[in-house]
Amino acid sequence: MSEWLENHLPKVVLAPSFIAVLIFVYGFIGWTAWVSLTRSKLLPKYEIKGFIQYERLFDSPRWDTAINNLYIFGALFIIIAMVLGLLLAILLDQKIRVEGAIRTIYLYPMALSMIVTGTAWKWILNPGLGIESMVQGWGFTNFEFDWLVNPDYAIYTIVMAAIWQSSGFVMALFLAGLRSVDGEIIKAAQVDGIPTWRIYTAIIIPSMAPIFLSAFIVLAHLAIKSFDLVIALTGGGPGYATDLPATYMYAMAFSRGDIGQAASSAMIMMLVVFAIVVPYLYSELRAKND
Amino acid sequence: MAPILDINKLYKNYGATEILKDINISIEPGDFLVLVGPSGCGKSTLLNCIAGLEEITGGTLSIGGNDMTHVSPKDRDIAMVFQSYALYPTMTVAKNITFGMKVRGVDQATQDAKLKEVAQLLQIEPLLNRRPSQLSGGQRQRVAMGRALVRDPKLFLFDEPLSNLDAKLRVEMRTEIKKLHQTLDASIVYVTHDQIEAMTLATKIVVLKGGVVQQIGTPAEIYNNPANLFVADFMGSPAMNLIPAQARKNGSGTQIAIAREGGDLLLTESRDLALPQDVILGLRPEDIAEAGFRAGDGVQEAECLVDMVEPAGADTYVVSELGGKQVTARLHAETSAQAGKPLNLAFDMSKVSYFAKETGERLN
Amino acid sequence: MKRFAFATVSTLAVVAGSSVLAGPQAEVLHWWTSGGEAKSVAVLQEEFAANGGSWTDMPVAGGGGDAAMTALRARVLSGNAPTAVQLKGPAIQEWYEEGVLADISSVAEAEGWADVLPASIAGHMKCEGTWCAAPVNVHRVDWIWANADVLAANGIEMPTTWDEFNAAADKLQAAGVIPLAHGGQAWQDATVFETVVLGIGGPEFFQKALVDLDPEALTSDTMVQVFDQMRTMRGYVDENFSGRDWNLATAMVMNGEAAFQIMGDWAKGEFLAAGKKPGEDFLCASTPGDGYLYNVDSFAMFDVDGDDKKAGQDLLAKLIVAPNFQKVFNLNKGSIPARTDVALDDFDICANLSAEDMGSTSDAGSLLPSYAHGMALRGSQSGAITDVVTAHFNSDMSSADAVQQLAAAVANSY
Amino acid sequence: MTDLSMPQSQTQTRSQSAVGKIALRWLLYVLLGLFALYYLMPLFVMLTTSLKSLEEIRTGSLISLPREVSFDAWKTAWSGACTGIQCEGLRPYFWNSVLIAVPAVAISTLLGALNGYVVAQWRFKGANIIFSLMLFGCFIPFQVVLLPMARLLGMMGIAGTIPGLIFVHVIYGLGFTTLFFRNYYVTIPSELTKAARVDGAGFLRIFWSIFLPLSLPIIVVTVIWQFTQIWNDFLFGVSFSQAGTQPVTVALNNIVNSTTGVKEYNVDMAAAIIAGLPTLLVYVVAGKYFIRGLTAGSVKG
Repeated sequence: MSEWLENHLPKVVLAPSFIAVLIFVYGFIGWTAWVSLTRSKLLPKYEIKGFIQYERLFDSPRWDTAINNLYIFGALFIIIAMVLGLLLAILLDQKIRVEGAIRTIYLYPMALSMIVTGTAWKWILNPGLGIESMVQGWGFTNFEFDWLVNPDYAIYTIVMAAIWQSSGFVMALFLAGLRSVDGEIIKAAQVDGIPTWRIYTAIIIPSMAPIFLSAFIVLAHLAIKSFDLVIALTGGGPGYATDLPATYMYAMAFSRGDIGQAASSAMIMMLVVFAIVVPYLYSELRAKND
Repeated sequence: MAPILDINKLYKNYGATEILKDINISIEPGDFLVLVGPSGCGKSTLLNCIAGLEEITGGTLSIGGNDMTHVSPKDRDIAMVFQSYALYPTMTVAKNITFGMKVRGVDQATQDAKLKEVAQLLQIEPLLNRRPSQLSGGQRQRVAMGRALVRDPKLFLFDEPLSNLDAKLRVEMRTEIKKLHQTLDASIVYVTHDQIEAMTLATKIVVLKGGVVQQIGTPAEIYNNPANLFVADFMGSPAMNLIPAQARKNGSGTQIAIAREGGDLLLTESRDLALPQDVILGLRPEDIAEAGFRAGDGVQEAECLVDMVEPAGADTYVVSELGGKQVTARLHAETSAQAGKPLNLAFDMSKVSYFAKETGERLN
Repeated sequence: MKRFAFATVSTLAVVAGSSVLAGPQAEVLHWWTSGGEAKSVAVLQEEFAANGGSWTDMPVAGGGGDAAMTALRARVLSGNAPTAVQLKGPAIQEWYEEGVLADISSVAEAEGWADVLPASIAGHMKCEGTWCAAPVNVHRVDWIWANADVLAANGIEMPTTWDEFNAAADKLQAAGVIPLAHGGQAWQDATVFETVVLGIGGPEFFQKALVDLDPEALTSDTMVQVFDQMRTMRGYVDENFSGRDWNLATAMVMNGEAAFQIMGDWAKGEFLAAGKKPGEDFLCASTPGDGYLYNVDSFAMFDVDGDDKKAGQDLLAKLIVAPNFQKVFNLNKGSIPARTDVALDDFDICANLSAEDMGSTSDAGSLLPSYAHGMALRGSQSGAITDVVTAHFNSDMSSADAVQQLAAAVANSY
Repeated sequence: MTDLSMPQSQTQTRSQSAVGKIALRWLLYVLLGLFALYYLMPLFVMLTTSLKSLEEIRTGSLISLPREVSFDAWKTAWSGACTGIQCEGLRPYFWNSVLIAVPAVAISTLLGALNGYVVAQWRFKGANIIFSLMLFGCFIPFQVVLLPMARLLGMMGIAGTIPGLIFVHVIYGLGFTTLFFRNYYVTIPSELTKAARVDGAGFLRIFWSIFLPLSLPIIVVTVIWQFTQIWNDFLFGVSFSQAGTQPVTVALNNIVNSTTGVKEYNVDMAAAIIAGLPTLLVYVVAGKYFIRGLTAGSVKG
C-alpha cells in the first residue's frame, strides 16, 4: 500500500488540481457552449434551440463595435506596450544610478486595479477637469483633449490607460531578458567596434525572442480579458463606443438578462483566446520537451 | 558467492521505442563493471534502471541476491554519483553528505562519525561548512563521492562522474577512484563514454550500442578479442586498423591479400581458420612494427609506402594506405621512416582478428 | 481533505452567523446608495428594527443596478438568495418564471393591498395571480427640473413644448449657461429619449413604439422627429457629460452651472437633501407633452429557508406597503406613495403635482410604464433600444439610420 | 613628432566623445524622468486630491499641491464613508480582503509549487498534456465562469462565504502558479531528484528539503502575482460575496458610486489609495525580487 502510494504520489498530488481544472475550466466552457445553443434569458435553461444566439450576435451592431474595438485596442495596446516596455528596459539597462526607484515607479501601476486608478484616470482625461482644462488654464485656450468623451477617440483613452498599467510589467520582463543575455557576446561585439544601437538591434533583441513571445501572450490575454478598465473609465461609453467583448458579454448576462446571447459571445471570445494560446502552448511544450 | 548484481533479460521501452534490448549482465562482489558506449547507446538508462530511477519494461534485476525489479531506489542499498554531481545547492557539504543518513533516521553520533571518516578519506575536511557553489569542480566531485561513500552500500553507481572535469583533474580522479575501489573492495557499476577510462578502471567491461550488449569481458578480452567491428573500432586509441582483405585457402594456411597501389600485399595466416573469401582484417597499431623490431611465430614482413609520419614522443605513428584504408603502425621513436619513402613493416599475424564483411562479427 | 476543510470552515461561519437571534431576519440587496436613496433605505431599516427584525444591508452600487444584478444572479444560482431584493417591472415576472420568488399573498390579502394600490401598479406586483412583490413608491420619470434663479435671470418660463425648450436652451447657451445637465450613461440617454418620445409622439405612440414594439411605429416619421430632437438636445449638453452620474448632473442644476435636467423625481431627493426648496430654489414640471411615465420601485421576496427569514419577508412586505413607511420613505426619496390612501399634506408641490397627474392620466389612459427604467419591457428588448439610442446620441448617426437600426435591434432582441 | 601628435588627437576626439556622452547621459535621464512622470501622474493626482479639502478641489488645479494638508478624507474613507446605509468606511471590508487574500495566496502558491514540481521533475505519461490543459485555464475570461461557479459554490455550501471566495481564487490561480513553478523547476537538473531518491528521500521529502529551499525567487514572484490578482479582484468579489463578506474592491466601488449630493472626491481618492495600499506596498518592497525572480523562472521559456 505505501509502496503504491510512494510510486503514485506525484499523480495523487497533481490529481486534485487537475480535476478542479477539468471541472472549473473545461466543464464550464462546455456548460457555456451548451447554454449558447439555448434561449436562456434571466437564468440558464438547457433546452437546445440551435444557433440562433450566434445569428443574433452577428446581427448586432454593438457586437461589431465590440469586436472592432478589440482589434484596435488589442493591436495598439500590444504593440505600444511592447515597444515602450522594450525602450524603457533598454534605457534602464544603461547602468542608471537610481534604477531601483525608477523601476518601481514604472512597475507600480501593475499593482493597482483599475477599480482603484480608474477615478483618477477619468479625472485626468475629463476635458472639464483634467489635462485639457489644465493646459487651457496655462493660456493655451485652443488646446483640445476630449478623447474620453469623443466616441471616435474614446477607445484610445482606454489604450492609454491600459498601456500605463501594463507597460511597466513588460519592461520588467524585457529587463530581465536583457540581464540574462550572455555578457561575452556583447563584449565581443564591442571589441569588434559595433555601435551600441547595432548591438541591441542585431544581437540582443533577436536573442530575446522567447521573451517577446511571453510578453505577447501576457498582453494578448490582458487585452482579451480587459474589463475593469473599461467599466472604470468609460462604462463602455460614450454610447457603446468603447464596448469590448468582455463588457458586451457582461452586459448581456447581467444587465440584459440575455444569458444565451452572453454565452454565445463568450464562446467567440474563447475561440479568439484559443487561436492565440494554443500555438503558444504548443511551442512552449515542444521546446521544453527536449 | 551470489552475484552482487544480476540482470536478466532486461528490456526498456519509451512508448514504442526500444531503448534497451535483452540485457544480461552479472557481476561478482568487488567487481568494477564499466558500461561503455557512444552517446545514446542506452548506458545511462541502464544505470538508471539498476538504480531504480527508471521502471524497467521487462526482465528481472537483483542486487545482492535479492530481487529488486520493482523496488524503489531507496530500498536497493545503492549509492550513486552523477555527472553533474547533483549536490543539493542549499545545503552545506556536511549536510549534503549526511542527508541520506538523516532521511534514513541514522542517529546523530553515527552520522558524525561517518562524516568524519569519509571526509578524511577524501580529504575534504576543510570544506565541510561550505556550500556547493563555493567549491571547485574537483571539490564538488569529491563531495559527490563522499555522499555515496558514507552510505556504505552494496553497490556503487557512477554516471560519467569525470566528464565535467578538465583533462588533468580527470586523470587524477580516475586514479583516486581506482584506489578507492581497491581499498574499499566495493562493487561498482560505472558509466562512461571514454574507452580509456573503461580500460583503466574496469575489471569487467560491457560495451553497449543501440541498446544492445556488444561484448562483455575483461579489459584484455575486449581489447584483444573484440567481438565485432564496432567493439574493435570503439575500444583502443589509436583505433584498431580494420582492413578489407581477400582470404584464399592455400595448402596448410590461408593467404590474405590486401589490395593496394602497385600490387596486393600478401600475408599468410597460418592458424587453422575457416574464413570466407571477403573478410575484414583487424590489427592494432602496436602489432605492426618496423621490420627487425618484432620477432615471433606469426610475424611477417612486407614493404609499404609511408604516407605520413607522426612522432608522438614515446612512439612514432606511421600511416600507410592499405586496402583503401589509412593503416596506422606504432613504431619506436627512433625510426627512420620518412613520408613518401617505402619502409619494411612487420605484421604480427598471431594477433590478427578477422571479421565478417557482411555482419561485422568476429570470425576467429 | 480540502473539501472537508472548507466545509468545516463554512459550517462554522454559518453557525456564527445564525447564532445571533431568531427574530425576523432580512438580508436586503439594493443599489440605493446615493444620498436621498440611502436615507430612504435607512427609514425602512429603522422601522424593521423597531418591529424586532434584524436587517442585514447588502448594497451593491454601480451601473444602475448592473453590479447588484450580477450579485443577485450568482446568489440565486448558488441557492443562497438574499431575502429581499430591489427589483421592478417585468423583471419581477421574469424572476418569477424562473421559480425563485416567494409568494407573499397572505400578507397582501391581510393588509388589503388590492384596495389601496392603483390597478396598473398592482399589476406589476402580481405573478400569475399571486402577489410576489411589494411596491415602495411611484416615481415619475418625465420630469424636467430647473434652477429657478437661472431661469429668472434669463427671463425664461418652464417650457411646455419641445420648441419652447429649444428656444429657451438657445437663449441660455448664448448667456453662457449649460442648458441641459446630463450624464452620458446609457440609461440617462434613454430617460431623455423616452420623454421626447412621449412629448413628440403622444401617449398612444409611446404605447405602440416602446411598449408594444410595433415595427411601424418604430420606423415612423414621428420616430425620425424624435431622433432629430435628440440630436438638437445633444447640442445643449456640456462636453464633459460622458459617464457622469445623474446626481452630479443634478448638482450642476443646483449650483446654477446648468439650467435644466430631465430626470425622474429621485432627482428631487438630491435637491431636498441639499436643503433646496421646491418652487423657490428649483422648479419642477412634467416634460413637454401629455402623459405620465411611471417607475415603481419594489422589493421582491426570494425563496429562502428558515422561519426567521420567512418572518422577515412577511414583516418587510407588511412594513413596505404600510401607510407610515410609504409616507416617510417617499418624503425622503422624492417619489409619491404607491398606495392612494396616504395623505399628501406633508408632501411638496412637485409630489402633489405628480399625484394629481397620476390620477388624471390614469383616467385618460396615458399612465404609461417607463421603458428606460425597466417598467415596460424585458431586459433584452429595452437594452436593444437603449443601445441604438445611446449610439445615436453619442455619434453623428443620422435620424433615418437610427430609426432603421432601432427596428433591426428590436427584431434581433427576441 | 608623430609620437606626440597621435595621442593628442586621440585625447581630443576622446574629450569630444566624452561631451557627447555626457549629453546623451542627460538625455537619458530626462527621458527616464519624463516617463516616470507619466507613470506617477495618476498616483500623484490621487494622493494630492485625497489631501485637499473639497473646496480646494473645486477651485484648484488638478496637479496643484494641496494648500492645506488634511487627513480628514483618509479618516472618513477608512472608517466613516457610507455605502448604502452603513457608514463604516473601508475598514471591515479591508479585513475581509485580508482574510480572503492571505489564505488564497498561500494555498494557491503551495499547490502551484507542488504541481510545478510534479510536472517538471516527476514526468509521467500525459503530464505535459495535463500541464497544458491547466495552463489554458489561465486564459479563460472570468465572466464565463460566474454563473456555473455560483451554482457549484451553492452545491458545496460555501456560497457567499469567505472560504467560497478563497476557493474560487485558488482554482483560477492554479494555472499561473503552476506555470511559474514549473518553468522554474524545469531549469533544475533532474539529477538532483535522482540523487535524493537514491539517498532514500521520498517525493515529499525531496520537495520539502531540496526544492522548497531553492524556490525563494519564484515564490516571491508567485506571491506577488497572486496577491495582486486576488486583492484587486472585483468580479468574483461582487458575485460570490454576501453582506459581511464583501472584499475591499466592492466596498470601494460602493463608496465611489455613493454620493450625498456633493461628490467627495477627496474621500473617493483616499479610499482608492487605501484599497490599493497593500499591493502597492508589496510591489515597492518586493519589486526587486520580482524582477530577479522573473529572470530566474518564467522568462526563460
